[in-house]
Amino acid sequence: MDEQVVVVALQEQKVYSRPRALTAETTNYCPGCTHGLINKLIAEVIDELGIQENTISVSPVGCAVFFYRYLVLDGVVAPHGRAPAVATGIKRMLPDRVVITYQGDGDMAAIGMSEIVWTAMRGENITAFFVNNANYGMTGGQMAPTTLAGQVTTTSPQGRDVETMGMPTRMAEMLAGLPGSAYVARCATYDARTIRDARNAIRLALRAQMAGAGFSMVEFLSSCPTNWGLSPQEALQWIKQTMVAYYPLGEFKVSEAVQRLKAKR
Amino acid sequence: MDEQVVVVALQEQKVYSRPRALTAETTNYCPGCTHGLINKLIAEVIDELGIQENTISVSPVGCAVFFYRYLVLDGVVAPHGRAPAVATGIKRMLPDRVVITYQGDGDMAAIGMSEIVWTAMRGENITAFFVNNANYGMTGGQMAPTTLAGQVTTTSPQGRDVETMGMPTRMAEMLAGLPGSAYVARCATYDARTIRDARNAIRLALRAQMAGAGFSMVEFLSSCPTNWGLSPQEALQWIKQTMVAYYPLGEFKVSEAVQRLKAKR
Amino acid sequence: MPKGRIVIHVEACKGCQLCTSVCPSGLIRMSASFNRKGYRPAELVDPTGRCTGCALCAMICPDAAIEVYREAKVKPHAAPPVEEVVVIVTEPA
Amino acid sequence: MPKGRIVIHVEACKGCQLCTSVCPSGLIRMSASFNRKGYRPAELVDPTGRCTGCALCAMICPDAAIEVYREAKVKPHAAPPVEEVVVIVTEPA
Amino acid sequence: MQTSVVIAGFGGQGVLFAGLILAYAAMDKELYVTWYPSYGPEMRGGTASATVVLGDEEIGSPVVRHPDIVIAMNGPSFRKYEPLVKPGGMLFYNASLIADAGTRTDIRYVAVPANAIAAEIGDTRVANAVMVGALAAVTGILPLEALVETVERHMPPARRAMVFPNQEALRRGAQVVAGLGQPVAS
Amino acid sequence: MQTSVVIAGFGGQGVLFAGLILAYAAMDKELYVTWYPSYGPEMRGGTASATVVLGDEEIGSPVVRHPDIVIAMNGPSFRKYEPLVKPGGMLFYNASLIADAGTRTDIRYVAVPANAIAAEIGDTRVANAVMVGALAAVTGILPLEALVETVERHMPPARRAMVFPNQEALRRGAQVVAGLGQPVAS
Amino acid sequence: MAKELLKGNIAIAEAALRAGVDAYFGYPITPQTELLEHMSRRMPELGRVFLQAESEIAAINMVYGAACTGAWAMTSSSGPGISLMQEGLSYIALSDVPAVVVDIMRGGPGLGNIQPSQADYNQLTRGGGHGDYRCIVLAPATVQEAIDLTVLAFDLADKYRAVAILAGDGLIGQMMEPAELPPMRQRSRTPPPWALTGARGRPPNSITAFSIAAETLEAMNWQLQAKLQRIREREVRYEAWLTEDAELLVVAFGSVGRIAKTAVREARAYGVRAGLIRPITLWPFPYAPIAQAAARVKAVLVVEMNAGQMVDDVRMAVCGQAPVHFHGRPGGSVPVPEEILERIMTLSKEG
Amino acid sequence: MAKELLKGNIAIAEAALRAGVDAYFGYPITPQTELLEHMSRRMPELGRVFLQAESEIAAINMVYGAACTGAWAMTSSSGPGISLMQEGLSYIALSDVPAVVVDIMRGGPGLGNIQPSQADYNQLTRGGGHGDYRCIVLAPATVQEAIDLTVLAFDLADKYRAVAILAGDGLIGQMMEPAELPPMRQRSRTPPPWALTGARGRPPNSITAFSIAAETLEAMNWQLQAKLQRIREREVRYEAWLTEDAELLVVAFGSVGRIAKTAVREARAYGVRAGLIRPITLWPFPYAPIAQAAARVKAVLVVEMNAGQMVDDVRMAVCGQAPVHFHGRPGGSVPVPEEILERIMTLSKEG
Ligand SMILES: Cc1ncc(C[n+]2csc(CCOP(=O)(O)OP(=O)(O)O)c2C)c(N)n1
Ligand SMILES: Cc1ncc(C[n+]2csc(CCOP(=O)(O)OP(=O)(O)O)c2C)c(N)n1
Ligand code: SF4
Ligand code: SF4
Ligand code: SF4
Ligand code: SF4
Ligand code: SF4
Ligand code: SF4
Ligand SMILES: [Mg+2]
Ligand SMILES: [Mg+2]
Repeated sequence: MDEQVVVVALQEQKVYSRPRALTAETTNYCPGCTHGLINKLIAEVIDELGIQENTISVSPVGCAVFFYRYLVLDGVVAPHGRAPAVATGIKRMLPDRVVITYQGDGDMAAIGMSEIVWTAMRGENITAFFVNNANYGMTGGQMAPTTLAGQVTTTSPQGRDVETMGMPTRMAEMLAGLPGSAYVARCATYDARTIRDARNAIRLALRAQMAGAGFSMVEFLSSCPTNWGLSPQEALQWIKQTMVAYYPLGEFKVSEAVQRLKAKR
Repeated sequence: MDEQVVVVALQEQKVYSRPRALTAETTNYCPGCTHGLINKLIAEVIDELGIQENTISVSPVGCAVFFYRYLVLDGVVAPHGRAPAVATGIKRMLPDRVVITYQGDGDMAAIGMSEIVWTAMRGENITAFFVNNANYGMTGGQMAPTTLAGQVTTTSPQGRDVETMGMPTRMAEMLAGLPGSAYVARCATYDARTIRDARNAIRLALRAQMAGAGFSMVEFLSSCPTNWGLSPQEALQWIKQTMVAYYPLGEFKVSEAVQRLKAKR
Repeated sequence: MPKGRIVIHVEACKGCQLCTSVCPSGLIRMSASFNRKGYRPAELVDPTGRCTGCALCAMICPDAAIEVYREAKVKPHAAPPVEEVVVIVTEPA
Repeated sequence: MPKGRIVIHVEACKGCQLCTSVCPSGLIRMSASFNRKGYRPAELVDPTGRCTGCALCAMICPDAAIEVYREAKVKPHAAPPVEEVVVIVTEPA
Repeated sequence: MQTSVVIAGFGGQGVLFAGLILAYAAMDKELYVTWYPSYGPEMRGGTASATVVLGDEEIGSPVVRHPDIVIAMNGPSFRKYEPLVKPGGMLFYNASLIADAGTRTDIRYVAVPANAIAAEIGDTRVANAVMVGALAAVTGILPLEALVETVERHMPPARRAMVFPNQEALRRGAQVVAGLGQPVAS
Repeated sequence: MQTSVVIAGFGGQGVLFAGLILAYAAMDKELYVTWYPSYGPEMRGGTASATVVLGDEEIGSPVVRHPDIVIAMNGPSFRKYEPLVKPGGMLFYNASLIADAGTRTDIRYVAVPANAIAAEIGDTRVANAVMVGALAAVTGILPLEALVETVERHMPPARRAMVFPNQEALRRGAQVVAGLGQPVAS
Repeated sequence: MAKELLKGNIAIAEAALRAGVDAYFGYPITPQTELLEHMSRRMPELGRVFLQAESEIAAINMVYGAACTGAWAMTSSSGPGISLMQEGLSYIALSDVPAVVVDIMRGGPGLGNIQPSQADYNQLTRGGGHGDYRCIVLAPATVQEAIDLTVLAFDLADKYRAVAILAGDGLIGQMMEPAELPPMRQRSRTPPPWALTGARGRPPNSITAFSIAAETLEAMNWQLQAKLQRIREREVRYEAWLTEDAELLVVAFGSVGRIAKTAVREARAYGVRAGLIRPITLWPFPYAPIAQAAARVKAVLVVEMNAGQMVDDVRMAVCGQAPVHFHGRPGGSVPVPEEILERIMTLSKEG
Repeated sequence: MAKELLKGNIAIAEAALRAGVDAYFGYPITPQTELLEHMSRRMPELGRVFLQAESEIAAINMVYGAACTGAWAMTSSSGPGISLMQEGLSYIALSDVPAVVVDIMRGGPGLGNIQPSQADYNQLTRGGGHGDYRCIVLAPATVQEAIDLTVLAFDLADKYRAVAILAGDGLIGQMMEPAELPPMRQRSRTPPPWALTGARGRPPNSITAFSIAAETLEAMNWQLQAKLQRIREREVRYEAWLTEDAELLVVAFGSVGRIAKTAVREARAYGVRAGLIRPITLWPFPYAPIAQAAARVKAVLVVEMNAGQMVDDVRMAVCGQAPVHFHGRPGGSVPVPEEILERIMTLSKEG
């Protein structure tokens, strides 16, 4: 080692800070809700890819309705469930911008089913971030499409009865099955490894869009400590132990074009 | 042979007549349109199963809007695409009745995507008949979700461009992939064999419903001579030679319960 | 070969010609005159009694305009299997 | 072991305790006092300098309330691989 | 002065196109004109009609309850419109398909064997133009030559092959009513 | 006569429940009463308030701009509602969390160390009931014993364990203001 | 039955149960969600049908289907969801089947917010969907009235085979008040003769909002109009208070009606002879009573929790007999008695 | 340019192209489908955006998205589809982005039929969606006017950042008439400063129909109302014909306006001094001109192709100065000059 390196070794380096693409505003999310974490991860990747000035967001109706205020992006709030249609309108006008939607499970999988299926089906070149917290968070914890079998919510007081309500919806699998989707993955954020994987999935989804590969979607198993009646840590454990069993993590669709991107890194 | 048999052998027997469940009314379908044939097949199976007085129909908005007048059934016309929701409302009130919807490809796969997916997802115990004629017939031949790649319609004058409109929708495959569906098949009616298969699929779908097995759906590749600009025979040939290549015939989902039914006959 | 006969309901027919295209013996042709809806209905032309009552024409008719009759040895409970030909021995509603 | 240090933005913290649960050395605890929003913010209690700057706490913080500093041999262009720890060497917006 | 014409028949009989010939010719003559289609409940092949109103002043209603002139291409249209023709008006009918006899005394009937003439020309699809030719000759609301020119001028490129048969049909329609003699004045 | 009370604080401080104690007690006393909640923009944990209006005649508005009485459970609520209290009204505040000093001379301030008292009872969640007890004792709009009974009568089965701590909190709240002496009459 | 402290939303749900609702289909939306939640527990308890739909569009169409079987079916929502139901409502209106819809109005337009509002007035009373139709619209001012009008909504929907809408605002849905619920009604569940139940031993029934020919669709429309006319003639409901000697007439509905009452009372205390008409049926609108009251006053003040919607109906009723003034608060703000009083006092000085 | 024989739907589509529309999103529905079809061919030819949406809901939300980028976006439909767009329209209205919607009205309610109608009047002029908003509504009576008003719709939508609706009826959409198209406009495509284009070198823009706090949403609403008031003051358009000396005033819009003209002309021939006001802007409605004309007449006759909707606006305008009569044909029937003339003659005898 030469002298110069030793000197430098004493320097303190900032290794983690608030991403630039995140505004200074405190979010309205409840304490420990991973909505915030997912917002942050998206901001980090936007910083990393240097696309903050080139990206337009479409916020949902749901706990993330303020997404447009949390990210330093041009943005619009779509009617409940219609974010993919609004995003389509934007992207068709501005094909060289990155267009992202951020949607809850009620928003995307219930009222917005048609719009997301059609956006995937047409292979619209946008990226949808899908936050699956197994209930309608914002309205106070009603049963969502993704509510697990037997899970108690304010509208399934006896637990979700799959006889009358069907099995929970696996959006990643469903959208992966459509010809227009290029990249579909399901992630979680309950520990360092899953957070890293989530960030990688976000990155790949956005790179897919930037490469014009078609529709990309990243599903996140997300916590809702408030409506689940759990502490934030317990909520993460519940995701890990209970949700993942029904909603396996991983990549469900990697089109050839995306495969090539992935190889390139 | 004894004498008696010889005598009887001279008797003329009626081996094919208009099904009882079909009204005397002349349909509004164009000459040679297989909508009529499919209506007839459904009526035949209803006769056969003896369920005419126990069945309620939900008609679509499309060329088949008068379905309720062609079959001797209690019936209602649903708003465009919403037949599955209307049928759900009926079936939840009258679980012991047979409830059927009859929908075109625009009706079910475009505007009604959310309702059909959700009805399948919940495993509503109804039967959906899906008439795929690769265009919006009633409104004069616009591109439908099912329009084939490159197919010219009044709104795809250069042929369907899959780059901007995505690949044609395969509803049978998609609905078969959902947990709540019990029986899903795709049929055609271009010759005696496919007609017989179609009738069998209709029968099995209705028997599945009668047995409470869950959601059943039969897709028909159907002709639209008028908007395709073909003669009725040419239209059947086009189905056989062109449509079937993209829309394979067969059963896409036979749940265990239906498998058992099938074995029973 | 069994002997058969078909009856075409002139006013129900839309002249689509699907029946003519499927008759194995080419026994159906289109009439020269119009029905009330303005279509030329199909008609059976079977002077030599070649119709077998196979019902292919009736099966494909989208307008349920054709009835088929067949001379047959009537064994009680021996209707043709439903999977092959629909046997619905009633009058139209 | 590298030496590290974290800064918690008191007003951004919602007291969710996720950071306390992930710190391998248990160096974070909740403050006794409230911030302006009424939460008890997290605070670093590291009298013996055991923080390694591993950034696990910051990674999991849903409110981006934690910044992490680490003493390191600075080789030019040798930032830790992004796949492992996000290195975004800028100030918050 | 305004004249209203309804052309009615089966969907396949080209009644909308027959109306268009009149409408284009009127426009080319710088008259006011409106053309309005209507379809029956059938998807295709049912009944259809076109209403054309033309004249030398701004046109109010493009639909009329009692048309001045009706062209009936088939039996159902004849029966539907016969009672609706305005007293003093005219009913042109396709005698090739319509056997009915007229029952009103306050309108004029003009029988034109349009299908037969069209068949002679070699294309039954131009029976509609035969009727229009007859109408022009009898009523004089538009000169025959204007109609003939209009067909040439406005036929879309894809259907250029139909120009001549249509022109021929217009002329033959005019001839045949001339042959039949002028209808009685009412 | 009608009295309006606003109880405001962080979402977790039980302000809606505190309002319910008042509302139920008023109902049990056969008074007219309305209870109306309001939430801040946060999903949870933000600010919340309950407005209770009670009296012996039909109640018009269940919302008020200038309440007679305010219970402020935290600093932001104190600052938001201090200027809104009706002249001559009262502001009860949770002195455990609020250091601010009152600035108005036309209203009465009553400081109650609610969190501290609740902690003594063994459950900081009943700080809300401490404030309600204080309010009852000072204003007399409802007798303390009515509130105590109400808690017993209307606590939902799942939360029966909270009956006693709440009753205790009501009593201690009443005591502590008695200890502080009657507030000055305005 | 004794009075209970009831939240408006819960009271409405429970009243619907007791009136005899057979089926509930709905989707969450603030400030109405407690209604859905209450139903999710109570309907299965009673062996009736509850289904959380995937959207408001599905919900209204499930209501349509259920209603076709002769059942009493209902849904509930708020502004954005009600907008999505307009196509379905238009179908139901021409189909002659009964249905009950609850709208707990919130701040709009668009996503707006979740605060109380009355800004769906036009949408509800004018038939926000396409075509010529109206729905019966009932606006409660108290939790007790919300209960009573819920029961009435079912009875009217059933009687006229029409859509009856309970137009609550966020205040009514979210507030609690002592109120008395009716006893559980024992309703005959024999399907009416027009219902779809399977054509057993009778010719098939069909239900449509459709007729291809202009003449027949016109006839259906005139039939519908005749029914609406009967409703106009028979079902107008309103509260008039201190109007006999009033020199200033206040018109307000729903929760603003009760808020205005306080202002009117206070105005009287200041010596201003104010009076109040509170329309209870927003459709059919009480044109005649307002016209009569207006004949005697110097001015009319319309107060709404919106930017001015019912005021058009009042103008039509008053028909130039007195100036019509408007005071409104859109976007989720609630007009309080103080500001209404202020307007009354200013107007009384002007007059 | 010379006159061409143009079908209303095609004329509107082509006029939109020439006015400078950047994007079209739509879904088939009779009697408007030719408009969509024309766009499917012409937009790609011009390098602009055409997308057949999967539904009207998707279409209006695609319009919303495209409009957010500063583009001129449009959709077209008929009754049922317009009903489905109500939520989206309500969002757009509060978002301050421009959009153009064409409604070629057909018989309703429900599925109704495909014959001409004017029964969406209330839905279009009252904001069929939730919340306090209005759209600019323009009603052409001829194919030429359909062209001119289409261009105007874009200009007004752009000027006020509002929704402008072209309210055609099935007659206008389906009929052909000689008309002249404007030349292709060369429009600047620089996005306006509020547009979403990526926050390059400026703080982010956001577009919402949303504000959680009542105060801020109220402020947004008052801003919207102020804009609507400006439109009311500046953009009223109507045609008055023979009203100067009229003793009987006919009010009718769109195609019925022209039909009524024939009746008025004929009435004059019979010596009855009839006159016509034809509102061109249905919103803002020409209250003042109607009020003025009504001051001089013995009776007012409103004729509509529905069961009576605009008649309420006319009543408000006339405000008791003369009796207001109504003649209407709902469900797809077209009122012909003969029947209007008959009403005029009867009224003139009565008066
Ligand atoms: C048309 C319409 N229906 C319903 C609502 C009410 N609403 C607001 S947020 C929401 C659900 C949000 O749940 P989800 O999408 O899962 O998001 P989360 O809050 O759980 O993140 C609903 C139903 C609405 N705003 N608009
Ligand atoms: C909400 C709504 N949108 C559009 C229409 C117009 N419309 C009537 S039928 C139809 C399409 C029918 O196509 P399809 O479902 O494929 O049935 P087909 O006629 O081909 O059998 C459409 C779009 C409508 N009636 N309602
Ligand atoms: S309600 Fe649930 S999802 Fe919404 S912010 Fe709170 S914890 Fe997160
Ligand atoms: S338009 Fe096509 S689908 Fe419709 S009836 Fe005619 S041939 Fe059949
Ligand atoms: S029954 Fe068979 S043989 Fe006879 S006419 Fe029909 S197809 Fe021909
Ligand atoms: S198949 Fe039927 S409708 Fe077609 S021509 Fe033959 S008989 Fe007539
Ligand atoms: S950086 Fe690592 S060691 Fe330091 S406080 Fe955070 S988690 Fe603990
Ligand atoms: S994880 Fe963040 S918000 Fe949660 S306690 Fe730690 S610093 Fe505070
Ligand atoms: Mg959710
Ligand atoms: Mg189709």
